[in-house]
Amino acid sequence: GRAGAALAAEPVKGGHLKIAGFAASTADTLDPAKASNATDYTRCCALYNRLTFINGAGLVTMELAESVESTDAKTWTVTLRKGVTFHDGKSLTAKDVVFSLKRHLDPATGSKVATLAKQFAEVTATDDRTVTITLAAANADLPTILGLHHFMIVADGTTDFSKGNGTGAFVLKEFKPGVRSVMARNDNYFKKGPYFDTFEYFAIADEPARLNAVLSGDIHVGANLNPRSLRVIEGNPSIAPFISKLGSYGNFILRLDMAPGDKAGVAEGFKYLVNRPVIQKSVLRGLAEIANDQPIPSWSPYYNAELKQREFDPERAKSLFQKAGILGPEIRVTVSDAASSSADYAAVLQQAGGKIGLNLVIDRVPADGYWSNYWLKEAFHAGNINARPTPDIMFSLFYQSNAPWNESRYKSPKFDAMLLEARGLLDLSKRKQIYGEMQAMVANEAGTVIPVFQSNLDGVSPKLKGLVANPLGGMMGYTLPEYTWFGA
Amino acid sequence: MNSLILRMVAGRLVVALVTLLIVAVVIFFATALLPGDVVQILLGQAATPEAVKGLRTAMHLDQPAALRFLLWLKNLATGDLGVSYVNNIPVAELIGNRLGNSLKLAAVTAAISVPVALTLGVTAAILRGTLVDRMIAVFTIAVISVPEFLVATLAVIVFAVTLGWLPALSMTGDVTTISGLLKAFAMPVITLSFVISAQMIRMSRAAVIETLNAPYVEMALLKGASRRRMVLRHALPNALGPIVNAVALSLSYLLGGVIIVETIFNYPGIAKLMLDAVSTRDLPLIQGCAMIFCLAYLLLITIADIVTIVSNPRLRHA
Amino acid sequence: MTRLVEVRDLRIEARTDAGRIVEIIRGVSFDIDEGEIVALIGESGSGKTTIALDLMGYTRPGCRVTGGTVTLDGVEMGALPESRRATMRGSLVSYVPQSAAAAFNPAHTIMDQVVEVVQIHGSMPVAEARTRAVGLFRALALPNPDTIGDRYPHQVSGGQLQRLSAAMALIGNPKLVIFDEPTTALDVTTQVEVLRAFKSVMRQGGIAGVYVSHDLAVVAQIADRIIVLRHGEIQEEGRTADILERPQHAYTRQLLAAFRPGAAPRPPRIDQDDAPLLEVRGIVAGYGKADAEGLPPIRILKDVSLSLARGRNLGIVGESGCGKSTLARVIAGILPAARGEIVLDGRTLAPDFRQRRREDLRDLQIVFQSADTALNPRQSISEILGRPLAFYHGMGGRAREARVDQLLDMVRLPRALRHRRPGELSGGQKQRINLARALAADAKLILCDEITSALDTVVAAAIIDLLKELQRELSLSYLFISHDIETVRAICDEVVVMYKGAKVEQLRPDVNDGQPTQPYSRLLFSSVPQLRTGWLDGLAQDPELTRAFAQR
Amino acid sequence: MSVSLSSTEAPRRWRIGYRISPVGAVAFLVILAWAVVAVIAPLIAPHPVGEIVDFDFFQPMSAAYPMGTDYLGRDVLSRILFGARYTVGISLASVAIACFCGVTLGMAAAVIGGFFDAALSRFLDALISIPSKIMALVLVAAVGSSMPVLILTLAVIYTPGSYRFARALAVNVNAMDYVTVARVRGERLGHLIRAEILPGIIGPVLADLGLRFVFIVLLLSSMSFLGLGVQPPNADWGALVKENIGGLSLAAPAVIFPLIAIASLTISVNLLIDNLPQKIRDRSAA
Ligand SMILES: Nc1ncnc2c1ncn2[C@@H]1O[C@H](COP(=O)(O)OP(=O)(O)OP(=O)(O)O)[C@@H](O)[C@H]1O
Ligand SMILES: Nc1ncnc2c1ncn2[C@@H]1O[C@H](COP(=O)(O)OP(=O)(O)OP(=O)(O)O)[C@@H](O)[C@H]1O
Ligand SMILES: [Mg+2]
Ligand SMILES: [Mg+2]
Repeated sequence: GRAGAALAAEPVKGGHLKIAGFAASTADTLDPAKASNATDYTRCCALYNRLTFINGAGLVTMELAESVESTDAKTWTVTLRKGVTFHDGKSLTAKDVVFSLKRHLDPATGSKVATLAKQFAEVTATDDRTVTITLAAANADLPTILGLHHFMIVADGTTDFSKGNGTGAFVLKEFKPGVRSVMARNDNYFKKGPYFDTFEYFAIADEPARLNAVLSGDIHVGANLNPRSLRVIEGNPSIAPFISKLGSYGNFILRLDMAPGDKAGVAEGFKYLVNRPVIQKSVLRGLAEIANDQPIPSWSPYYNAELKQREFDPERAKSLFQKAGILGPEIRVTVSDAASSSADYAAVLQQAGGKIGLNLVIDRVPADGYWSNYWLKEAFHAGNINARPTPDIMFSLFYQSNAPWNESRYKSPKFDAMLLEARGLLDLSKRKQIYGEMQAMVANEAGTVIPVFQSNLDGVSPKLKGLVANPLGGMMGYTLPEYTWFGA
Repeated sequence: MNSLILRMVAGRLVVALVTLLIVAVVIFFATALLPGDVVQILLGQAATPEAVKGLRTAMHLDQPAALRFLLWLKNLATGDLGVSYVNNIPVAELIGNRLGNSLKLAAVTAAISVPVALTLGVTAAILRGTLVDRMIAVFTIAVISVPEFLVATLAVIVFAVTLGWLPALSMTGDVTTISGLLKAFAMPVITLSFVISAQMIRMSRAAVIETLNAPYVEMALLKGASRRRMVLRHALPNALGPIVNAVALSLSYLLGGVIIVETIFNYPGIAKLMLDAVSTRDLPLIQGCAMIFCLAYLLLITIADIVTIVSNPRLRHA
Repeated sequence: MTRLVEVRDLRIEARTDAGRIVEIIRGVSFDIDEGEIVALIGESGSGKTTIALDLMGYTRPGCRVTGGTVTLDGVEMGALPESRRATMRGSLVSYVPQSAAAAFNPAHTIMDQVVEVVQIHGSMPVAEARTRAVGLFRALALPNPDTIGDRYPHQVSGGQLQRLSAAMALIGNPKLVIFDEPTTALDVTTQVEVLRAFKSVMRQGGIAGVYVSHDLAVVAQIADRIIVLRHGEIQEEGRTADILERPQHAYTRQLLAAFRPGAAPRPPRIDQDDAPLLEVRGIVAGYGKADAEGLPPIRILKDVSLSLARGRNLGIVGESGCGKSTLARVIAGILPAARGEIVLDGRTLAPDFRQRRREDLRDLQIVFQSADTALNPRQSISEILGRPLAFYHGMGGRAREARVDQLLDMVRLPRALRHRRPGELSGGQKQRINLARALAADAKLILCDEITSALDTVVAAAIIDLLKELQRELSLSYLFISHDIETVRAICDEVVVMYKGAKVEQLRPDVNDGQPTQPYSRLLFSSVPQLRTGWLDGLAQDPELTRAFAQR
Repeated sequence: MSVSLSSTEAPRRWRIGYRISPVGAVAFLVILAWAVVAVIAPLIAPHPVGEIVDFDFFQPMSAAYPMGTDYLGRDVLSRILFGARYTVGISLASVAIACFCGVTLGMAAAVIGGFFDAALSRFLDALISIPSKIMALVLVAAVGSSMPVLILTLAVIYTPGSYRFARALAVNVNAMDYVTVARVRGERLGHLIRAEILPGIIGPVLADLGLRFVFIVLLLSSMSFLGLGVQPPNADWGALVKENIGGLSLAAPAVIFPLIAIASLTISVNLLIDNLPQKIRDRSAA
């Protein structure tokens, strides 16, 4: 409804847009390969373009590419759009694309998607406008993968990214890592828009401050607000909520190769013990969808609706735990502010556990260094996974037996085989069926407890028009500056 | 007397260098002790072992820590603070700008809060035991009992959101007018003043009261001095040592300790820079910031020590 | 003559911290006319300082006026608000405190403090005040009158400080000056000059004075009338000559009788061959950072040697500021000597007390000249006296309490004083506590720096008797620093006369009958005031001598 | 009249041996009350500390939840009662350690002087220059998070400041004649600092202690956010304020009551310090 109304209005040019994200540091970068959070994504989305674009409905559309085609899902031909120029005036060629994609294979780049890029067996420029990508194995999802933020196209040979020279909607004026960036409209942009004259981005790490800055009119978008702020937002005419359903979730991880997760029934027991409605209502204030211990959200075309929703059943958990003999002794769960709300999730779990005699002890560790020191390492700990656009990416990153981030050390040759099979299939219904089965396997066998999918809440100025939620992330998948405008 | 101070300053300079060196070593190895290194943190969830190894080599971090430290020291000797691991910008450049901001904020805060706090503290001492004294005591403690982030947030809610008098943020970069500057500084300065004044108020009160009992203050009374004169001219100079130390300690907070104010008002200062550096394990930047804090601290306490000595002729002529 | 001061039925009481009431002044009435000098004499602790302070509308903390009125220049002080009183203090009535050491602010130069009165009341330009101050310094026989004002209080001697505080009181041209024992730290030659200066300044300005003193001879020279106090009550009042020559009251007679105990000649030395207890050889010492040769830039003691036999006493007399206290500090090791040797009981002592053995420290006790600064204001008297007992003798509990009581008795102080803090005692009481603390150590040698200067004649005589008695029992030795030559001669076997940091001569009773031979000593001895009104005015000193030693 | 008054009053005072000011007594009672609460919290708290009692959040005060509910719908009263353990216990312990070490070392440095003073001062300067965040993180990494570690960390962070201030005060007292008298007596360091110097600086030192207490109460909450501190679901009062800060614009009791708790404790501690019972020296009968 919202989206339709917004689209109906005619965009107006002009204005200075101010956005505050939640994190900024000296690690802020304009190198899309290294981009790691909303701050980097938002800036990169304004400066660069991708070959493909995943729209609000989760469907792949073309951006810099005119087409991305393959017959066997192994060799892909990318044809580039004509008349696209970089900010420095150079026009876009196949060479830029080859450079941009191959960069990820070089460890010195420090790419965040090096694992995904590994499947690019060969990337060559067939001619000025055509690039051929040969994959190591067939993958029907390549168009979607190319729509990921990290695969933005930069100019061939770029080493210094602080200039932000891309093909995007805005041209960089000022960039101070950890402080702010200012950009101006790219008048040579190949698409319609953008509408704002200038756009400024910085971060306010403190959530109440971010909210207050929108309320006071100092900024137009406060990204990533706490669901609890909804109560303030709803009663206030100077701010509007902008909610995006994402597939991201916070989870509990029981390593299946360590006590207590190595005992049969323990992981399952925790899946029964976690009170999903309480987490949904109390911790996330309704900005969440109940999940079923598997990572594919209900709005994905591949979602398995037949899989029975697991209910809160402490008695069942108790009998499972009794069988495993873990009632009584201390069980530690490691949480951190790095995995957002994980301490609150754990508190809910602890409370339910206390009633059945489970002695759960919460161990809150520093957010600083959590991902490198605790995540994946502790026997029982919290994680936080961002949405991935395809089940294939999700499963290969987190559940494949040899996946680098196989959180619970789930090992199933059958699962691995199904993953490979589905990857190469261009037939949607067949893939859906296999992925559906895999969702059931993860839900029942893996050591990850996924209580809910979290939605993202941005607070925006009511002046802001043209907002459409995007499954890739808040702020329209971080492309808000390009597609919105100030209404009357 | 001048020669004594000169000698002392010179001595302190040498000692300060040694202190700086100790701090550098300690911080370097403390950072090394911290779990995770810059590469792991940069890669975040993407930190697979081979990715880590590759990037480490690319960033020349595979050299032994001690060697890197020595290299850093060598560069420091030539005034070069090194280059940030994280974004390859020279540390001096990263710090320079933000240090300026921090110093500006600190200077304004100090200029306002030191006189106010000392006046309040001395007033409380003069009126010891009266209602005013008690009110000042309760008020100061109540004020610092409110956590800084709450004061700041409350100020924003009241002055920016509800009343709309002041901007919620203090990005001074685009501010050109004086009134704009005043507005931008108002809330951070007030918040910080709240935080640092209490110590100065309480300490100056206590120190002055301690000297008010001295017989020479009684003698001043017998010379016909007003209460004001007794306190300001007779008690205060003898309480100066502890007071300047309290002031120095309070002010030292203004560089490294203002992280909350910087975060809430989005003020680009050096405290946040340091915190960033720690969380990204950006060693050159950590060291650079730590040196600055240490230097500022040493400067403040050296001034305090000199004042202590100068204000006490017995020490001065010792 | 008009009446300047009128005191009627003044009553002041103090409250101990337990709320117990101690009556200090019990209904005192007297008058002072303009230009008249009235002396307050009496027992130490009788309330002289309290009355003097009340004339300025001030009572010490813990004390309060419970009755009576004080009228000064026609206004009743008690009825005035504090601010009005402040305008009178310093301009109309000024005060020379009993303890000059405590009255100076350590943080300011002396000159700044002397001219402060004038600054506060704006009664004359500061520059003029400075010139006047220098004039007063000169009149008060201070050395380097032009520059002494630039020093800080801790850089001058006790007697110098006392004169400086008198200058501070006189500079504002008040109508009434209250002198609270203003010459206790002065040698007699200086005292003569200072008294003369007082008299001339006061006569010129028609200034009235209250002169608190226990030195009857001095009082005889300066006062028009005398009021005798005891236990907070006036015992007798009358013209100076009348009181001194025809005392009516028994207590007055007692005071007069105790004045100048006859110099009972000490029994001749029996233990002639005994090794000396203390030997000091070739001491050079001073203040400031030592130079390359280890010599201080401000040299105070120049090659001083002396020796003292066991069970004997050595007196040291000499001009104020000549280095007597410095010598005591050097012997005690507080100010390490740059050159020279100190031998105690056959052992050479380290110059710095920190390197001395604990027994040596116990054997050699020093009584500081200024009791005010030497007593910790935060400790009660029983703590102050109890500590050496516990420290040196491991005494505890009841034994220590009993010994503290004994010590208080010995120095003629009531036992109830033990709970008080130094701030709640009178000047003479503090001085006696200071002495009692040294006695508590059971030392072999006590360096007594002006231990009776704040005591009335009766108590002073009692203290001297006590010292003698202790000496007889314990074969103690004393190094007796005093400006009171008569007292020194009364108890000392030998007297050393010092001048400008050097020993002028050593007087021995068996040589020349103990009479001085050196010119300076003769001048000193002839300056001892006599208990006779008009002695000062008629004193004709050898002009040649005075000139020779006036360049201080 | 006044005579009879003083004679009835006096013996009672002597029995205690201390004069107590009413303000000090009230302050003491408040502290005592909180200490008692800290001990018996489990007995009097209406709900377990982590229990989500209501799906709604930031509830206003009501009969069921006298201080409303917090951001998760937990009972604020119960959380404050349990939080007393951490805030009162840890803060008092660490401030005591910090001030004891700081003041003792400060006086010792002033009395001993020379190289000891210089070396100690520089060492503590260096210590204070290490950002507390690094210090806390290293400690968690090295020895893990536990109450003793937390207390020691807080103490270490505040010792140098305490030292500086005490030293500055002690240096002045140390120049007094009565200290010289004690030294010449041969007194050891312990007596010099305890009996001669400390009484002369105790006023400002206690004032400093009171302030440091406040700072520590607040710093404690930051420590838990660094992972070195009170573990959820428990929280100290500062952390309660912090986690409920979102309720500030709703004027939620969840942020106001912990604040009142902090203020009541910190103000009481400081008022008690300003109005400490005075030992009565004069025990003699009138
Ligand atoms: N705060 C107090 N509490 C109790 N008694 C006090 C207090 N202050 C002074 N006194 C007592 O009051 C009496 C008078 O003291 P004052 O100083 O007037 O004596 P003084 O005549 O000047 O003696 P001195 O010649 O020794 O200086 C003394 O006995 C003293 O102990
Ligand atoms: N700390 C110091 N620095 C410099 N000069 C000093 C210092 N202390 C004392 N003097 C000077 O040393 C000289 C001797 O002082 P000392 O105290 O020994 O005199 P004194 O003989 O005891 O005199 P009085 O009888 O007045 O007490 C004086 O001229 C004094 O001004
Ligand atoms: Mg007196
Ligand atoms: Mg002397």
